[in-house]
Amino acid sequence: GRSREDVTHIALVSKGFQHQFWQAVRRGARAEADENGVVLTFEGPPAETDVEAQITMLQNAVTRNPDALGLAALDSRAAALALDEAHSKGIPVVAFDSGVDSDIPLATVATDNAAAAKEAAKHMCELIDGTGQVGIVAHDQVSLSGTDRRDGFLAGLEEYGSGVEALEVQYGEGDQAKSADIARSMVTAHPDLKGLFGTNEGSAIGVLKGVEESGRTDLAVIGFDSGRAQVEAIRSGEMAGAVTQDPMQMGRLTVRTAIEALAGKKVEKMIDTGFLWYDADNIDSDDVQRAVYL
Amino acid sequence: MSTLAASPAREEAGTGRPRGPRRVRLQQLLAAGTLVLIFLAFSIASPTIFPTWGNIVTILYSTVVIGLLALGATFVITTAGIDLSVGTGMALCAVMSGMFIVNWGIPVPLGIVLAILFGGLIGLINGVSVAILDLPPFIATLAMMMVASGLALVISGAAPIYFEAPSYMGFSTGTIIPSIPNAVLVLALAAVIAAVLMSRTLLGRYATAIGSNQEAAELAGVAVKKWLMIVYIVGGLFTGLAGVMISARLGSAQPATGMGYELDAIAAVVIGGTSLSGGRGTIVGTMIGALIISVLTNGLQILSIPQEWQDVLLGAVILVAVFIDRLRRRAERTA
Amino acid sequence: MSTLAASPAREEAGTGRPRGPRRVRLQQLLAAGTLVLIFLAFSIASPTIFPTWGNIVTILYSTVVIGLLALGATFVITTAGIDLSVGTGMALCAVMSGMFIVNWGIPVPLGIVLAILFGGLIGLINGVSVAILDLPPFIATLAMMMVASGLALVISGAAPIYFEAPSYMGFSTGTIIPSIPNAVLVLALAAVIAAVLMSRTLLGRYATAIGSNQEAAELAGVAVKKWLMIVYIVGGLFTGLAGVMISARLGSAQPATGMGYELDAIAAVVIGGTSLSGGRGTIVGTMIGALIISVLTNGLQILSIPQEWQDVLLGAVILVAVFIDRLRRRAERTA
Amino acid sequence: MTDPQRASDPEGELLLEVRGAVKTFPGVRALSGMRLDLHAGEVLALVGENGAGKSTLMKVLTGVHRPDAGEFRYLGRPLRVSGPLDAARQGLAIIHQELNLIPALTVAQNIFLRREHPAAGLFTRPRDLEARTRDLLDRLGMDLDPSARAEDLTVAQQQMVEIAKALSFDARVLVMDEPTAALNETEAAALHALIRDFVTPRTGVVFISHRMEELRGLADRVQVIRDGEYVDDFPMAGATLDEVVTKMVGRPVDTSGRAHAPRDAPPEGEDRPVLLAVEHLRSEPLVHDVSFELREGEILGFAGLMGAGRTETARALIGSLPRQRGEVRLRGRPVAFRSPAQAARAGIGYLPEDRKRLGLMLESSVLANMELSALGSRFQRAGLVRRADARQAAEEQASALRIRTPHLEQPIKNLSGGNQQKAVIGRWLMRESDVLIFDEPTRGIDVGAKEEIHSLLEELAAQGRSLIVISSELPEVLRLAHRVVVMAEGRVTGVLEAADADPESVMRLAAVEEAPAHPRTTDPDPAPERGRTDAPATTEGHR
Ligand SMILES: Nc1ncnc2c1ncn2[C@@H]1O[C@H](COP(=O)(O)OP(=O)(O)OP(=O)(O)O)[C@@H](O)[C@H]1O
Ligand SMILES: Nc1ncnc2c1ncn2[C@@H]1O[C@H](COP(=O)(O)OP(=O)(O)OP(=O)(O)O)[C@@H](O)[C@H]1O
Ligand SMILES: [Mg+2]
Ligand SMILES: [Mg+2]
Repeated sequence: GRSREDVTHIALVSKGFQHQFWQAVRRGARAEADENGVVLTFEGPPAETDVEAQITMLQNAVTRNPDALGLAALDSRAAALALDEAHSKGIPVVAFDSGVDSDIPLATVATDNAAAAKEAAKHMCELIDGTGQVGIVAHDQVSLSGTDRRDGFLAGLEEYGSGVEALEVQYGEGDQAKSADIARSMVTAHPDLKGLFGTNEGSAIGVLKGVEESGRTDLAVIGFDSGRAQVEAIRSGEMAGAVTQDPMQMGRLTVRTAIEALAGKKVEKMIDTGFLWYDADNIDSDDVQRAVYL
Repeated sequence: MSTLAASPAREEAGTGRPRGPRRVRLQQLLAAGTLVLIFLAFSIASPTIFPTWGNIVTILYSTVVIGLLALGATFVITTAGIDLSVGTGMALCAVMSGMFIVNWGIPVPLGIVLAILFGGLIGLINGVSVAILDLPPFIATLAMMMVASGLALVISGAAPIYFEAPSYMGFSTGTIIPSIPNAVLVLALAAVIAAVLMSRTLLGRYATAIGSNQEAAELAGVAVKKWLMIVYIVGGLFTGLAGVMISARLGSAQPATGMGYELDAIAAVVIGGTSLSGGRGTIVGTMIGALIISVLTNGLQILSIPQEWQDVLLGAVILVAVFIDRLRRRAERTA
Repeated sequence: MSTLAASPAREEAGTGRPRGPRRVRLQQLLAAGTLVLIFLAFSIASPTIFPTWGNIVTILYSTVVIGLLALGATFVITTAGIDLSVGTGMALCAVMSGMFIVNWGIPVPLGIVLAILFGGLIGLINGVSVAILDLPPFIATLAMMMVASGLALVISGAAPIYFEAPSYMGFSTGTIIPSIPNAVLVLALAAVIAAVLMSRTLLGRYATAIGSNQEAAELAGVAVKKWLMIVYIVGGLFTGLAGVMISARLGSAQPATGMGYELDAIAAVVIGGTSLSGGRGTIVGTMIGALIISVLTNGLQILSIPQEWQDVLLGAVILVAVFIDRLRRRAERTA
Repeated sequence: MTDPQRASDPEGELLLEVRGAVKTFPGVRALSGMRLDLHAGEVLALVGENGAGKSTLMKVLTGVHRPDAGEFRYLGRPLRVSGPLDAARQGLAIIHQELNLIPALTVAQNIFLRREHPAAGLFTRPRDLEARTRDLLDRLGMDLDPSARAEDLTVAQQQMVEIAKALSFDARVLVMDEPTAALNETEAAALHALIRDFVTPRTGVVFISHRMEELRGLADRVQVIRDGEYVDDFPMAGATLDEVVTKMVGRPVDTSGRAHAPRDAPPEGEDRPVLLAVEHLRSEPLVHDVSFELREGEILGFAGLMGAGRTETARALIGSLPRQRGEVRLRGRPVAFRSPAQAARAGIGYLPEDRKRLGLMLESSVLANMELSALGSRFQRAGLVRRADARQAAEEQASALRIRTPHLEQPIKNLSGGNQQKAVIGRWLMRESDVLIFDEPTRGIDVGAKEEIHSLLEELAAQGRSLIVISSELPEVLRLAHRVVVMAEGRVTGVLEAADADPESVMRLAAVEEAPAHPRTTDPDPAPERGRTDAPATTEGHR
């Protein structure tokens, strides 16, 4: 391909591609890359369950001999081989989104999904003052982001809402229409449902639609991630609030860390991009505005 | 009908004439029977919630998109073809609808029409691949499936397109008839049109003929290429409409959705009794098939069955449904 | 019969003699040509990286799973059937392998065998649905696809099962022959076995007969039901092996993977020149088809084409590849 | 008899004995109390109208269908067969009316399907199979290639493979269901020779055919059945054609049509305007250079040996086969059809020769099959199908052609071969067209019906329609045609006015490099016997 000598190439292999969260990561990374005149490639499997697809992408990325590599591993174990190869080729590796249990990555730019979801649970319990049924529409049943957020939220309910009963968790593949149908069914099936939680943007919007269509206005709806629809829903009060991570920041920091590593600078082992709760009150604050993507 | 009278078949001949049409009606009645059965089962399992009007509307509403895709697929499958591009094609049409209405500011009604026509364009390309280039429908539409999902991302910049005009959302969520979302009316109307096309027009006849023996149809003077193209275009138009309906429901065009919808649509068609080997298509059946799927999905969710078991049960029930359908047909053949 | 000898039609048949076999060989040669063409194109586009041995191994490695699934699918498709359950079925077999080896502590070799046999069991159920219950393969295996994906989650508790024994991973990543992963050898071996089964055994011949004209086969005394079952079982065994290989590669059984693999596998088979309408199956072609897909995927990623464009190009190239294949075959027919 | 040393021997061992056979299908009573005797050493001709139950009887005998009732004895013992293969293994081999080869398999693989002698019960042994096939084919004097795929063979060759397969079992009884329907005179003659070789004092043959001429040369005894019931059986020797046909149809039928061919009054051809002119048509591989003219109200016959390219000529003409060269003028205007649809719109219809493969939509109803061609032109308004009209017209056509079916919704696959053929003919008669090309229009059609169709074709011509009749049955061509185009090897070798057309002249033109094959076709009294004796005569030439 291109002349490789002069330009620096950084390859990011992400957990996903099409979902808005990953697009936001991509935007942040691209911005940082452009500012530093770095050539960036960003790839991710169609679904967060396509572990093999990701390994193949990772393998191909390594084969391209980038100057640095960023990886959001769907499964650390599966990535091990390719990581070893990258290591032996002397390609610095930065892990992002979630840790890779391996000592090859120089740094990990991540956020704690479980803690974020727990935060959401805390607000949920406040909203429904600690009692009643809560439904969860998760985006994935197996992948880390899916399970961490689900379990974090459940743990949160345990902790903050003694009287809260969580319904059987349902999964909508992050597909808005499917999630909407699920939410509708939940609302119908449980007349005295108090609140609903969607574990990523697609699920959250789906829940929102489902509730809207079911005509209920008294439900506490909490989302995850951002995106225009959620932000607007929060402004209009249809959605009580949501936790968002800072995907663009995550992208930026991943690239920045890689560049620093290439420059031989000392990099922190653990960089937490954090998360924050936002609702109608704080939505216009700067740090929220910086965090949310539209 | 002198010989008919004279033939050894005389005994039957009398009852014979009206039998054909009636047989078909009977069969669809029975297919509906399977649906009713499932419905009753859930009603017993959850008497207070499942059979309520509200939930029935939920079910109908959740049938719209798959239903529309299945309607289009019925024509294609009747010609012994298949269209795997309906899922991502739908997403692409939704995105185009967004481009037309949001980005280019084309008035909503026109934008909708254009989006539907764009679906027809996708169908046209499929039609050319199949009819002119003589490619196997499976592979031709599989390729289109990939191309469409890619283009949806490219055109939308991999970001959802949000619709502003309430009238657009109203096209799906509004209620011209109280308590019945327009989307359901759209589906009903589309089904009626499809039924007429299938059973009352040349399109349906020729699609069936092509499906049961393409060479024979050709030699009998049917313009096979032309009609194959038309069939795929019609399929594409339904895809386009589905794209409009789903984006109208969500208030945004989601470039990344659609994958997997094609299998549900085809499943609906087959459960409805249309044969994948062609020559036999029923619109009523397709609608019943689509309803069977969404009733099952909804019912299992209402009973809050764990997700993983839902898939298992869904699969099992579909098997049983189709098996019963088979038994019934065999019974008819030997009755 | 001297008249037959004298008639031009006879001459036609005369040339027919070497034609059958030779035609197939020629075609595969040319199909391989398409592959070589694509390979060369990428080699020119990326001379320093793409054609390196390392990358070629990468390509072969990434072909293993789809290749194995495609091999099994070839038999099913040759009978004019289809198997949509290979993707999630593979995941289920991977999970079972994990259950056997990790949870129940069955020794690795035995565990692997059991996992493969479990694939056979899945195939058996498909076979029963298709051969005995006489259900359309598409719907029968679609149902199985759902059931399998559900069961994989149920059995694994919706969590990956991690393998400890290095010997298990070694089954895929090890290198008995230096710098060639065992997985690739496994695929090669499987391909050889499949080729023998297809062209040198009754299985292949009867599968072809059934796919070519099931009624005639039945009249000729072929035990259609029995052989259909065997075909689906064989397909299932390959699915099981694929499940073992993918979990060995990943070091874990991922219960939620697999969806979508079936389409890639079928695409590989069809690109290879096996007809979805049955009666015509080529193992060599299938392997070439699988390679075409993985070379394309790899090449596009090596050239770091933006991902949204990769789908578009992949779809387009597949169309072209199949189209060329068509042209060639038509050319042969009239030559 | 053509073969004096083999006298018919009704006293030979009783091979087959059927009494009171009953078989009913939904809506149809195919067999009611049928009986049949077959003695060793004889060829029994089984004749009856289309739908009389001939094929059903044979299918019941060979285990394709289960009989509802009846006593079946084979070699004196009660007959028990689980299916065709089992029957064949017991020495009861059948060649079905519809070819049942597997297109994708080779000749060898087809013949020995299920008898592969696999190694270790699984592995095929191609070389061994080839060898066995060669032996068989040599023994039968068939010049076929063991490793040619069935789909690459012509109908006639496919027929030969079926026969080879049947004979490959050491059969005591050989049943042939209209084996000559797809053959022309020469091939039929060759087949007759095979049968004669097959028949010994321990074997017998049941031969089903609608070609009465060939029976005289071949059969020792005729059994007539009607409406699934036994009518009569008698030695072939004394019987006259009219007797047989009258018994078949159950009413006197005038078969004089075939008695005095060629037709005495060929319409004064010259001054009739030329409707369709074809010049130097070329469509590889089978059509090299074909030119002819079709006049208004004329029946133009096409004669030729198998693979002469008549079918391909027709199909190139209507645009269903690619044509490399040549001009076609319709009413003087040049036309180049790229599809049969265009030809149909221009008023040219084509009835294919291969009913099952190219004619029928087997799964569909009789109605759907009949209305298809006329839908677009007659039975639609603004794309909407006028179903009542279509059904009405179809029913009229069906009764006009005396199609035997309980009702028009019956799946056409359930009709007898002949009735299927009538339905496909009806398809084109329902549509207005000036030029009709009939390829083997009476293939597998009973004498009565054949008679009807012949007069029907003449009627059409009289109404001013122009017909092309491709037929491998010389008598048919000679009877119908005003002029006969003779083809060989994809070329027109001659055009004969009806007056000058007789078997000898046609055969001479048809069998180019095959001259020695027909020295003795000059037979004693041409006029009345020509049609009948033609087949055996050519055979004599061969032996
Ligand atoms: N599978 C079937 N289902 C229903 N009816 C059938 C079936 N097979 C045959 N028939 C009916 O049984 C009757 C006898 O059919 P059969 O094929 O035996 O006639 P045939 O004497 O062979 O006629 P032909 O000379 O045209 O071949 C016909 O009326 C036909 O429609
Ligand atoms: N079922 C078939 N499959 C393939 N080819 C066929 C078939 N039927 C007819 N043909 C074509 O027609 C030619 C002869 O067909 P057939 O056996 O009917 O003899 P024919 O009709 O007398 O020949 P022709 O019509 O070409 O003079 C064959 O050489 C073949 O090319
Ligand atoms: Mg018959
Ligand atoms: Mg012909």
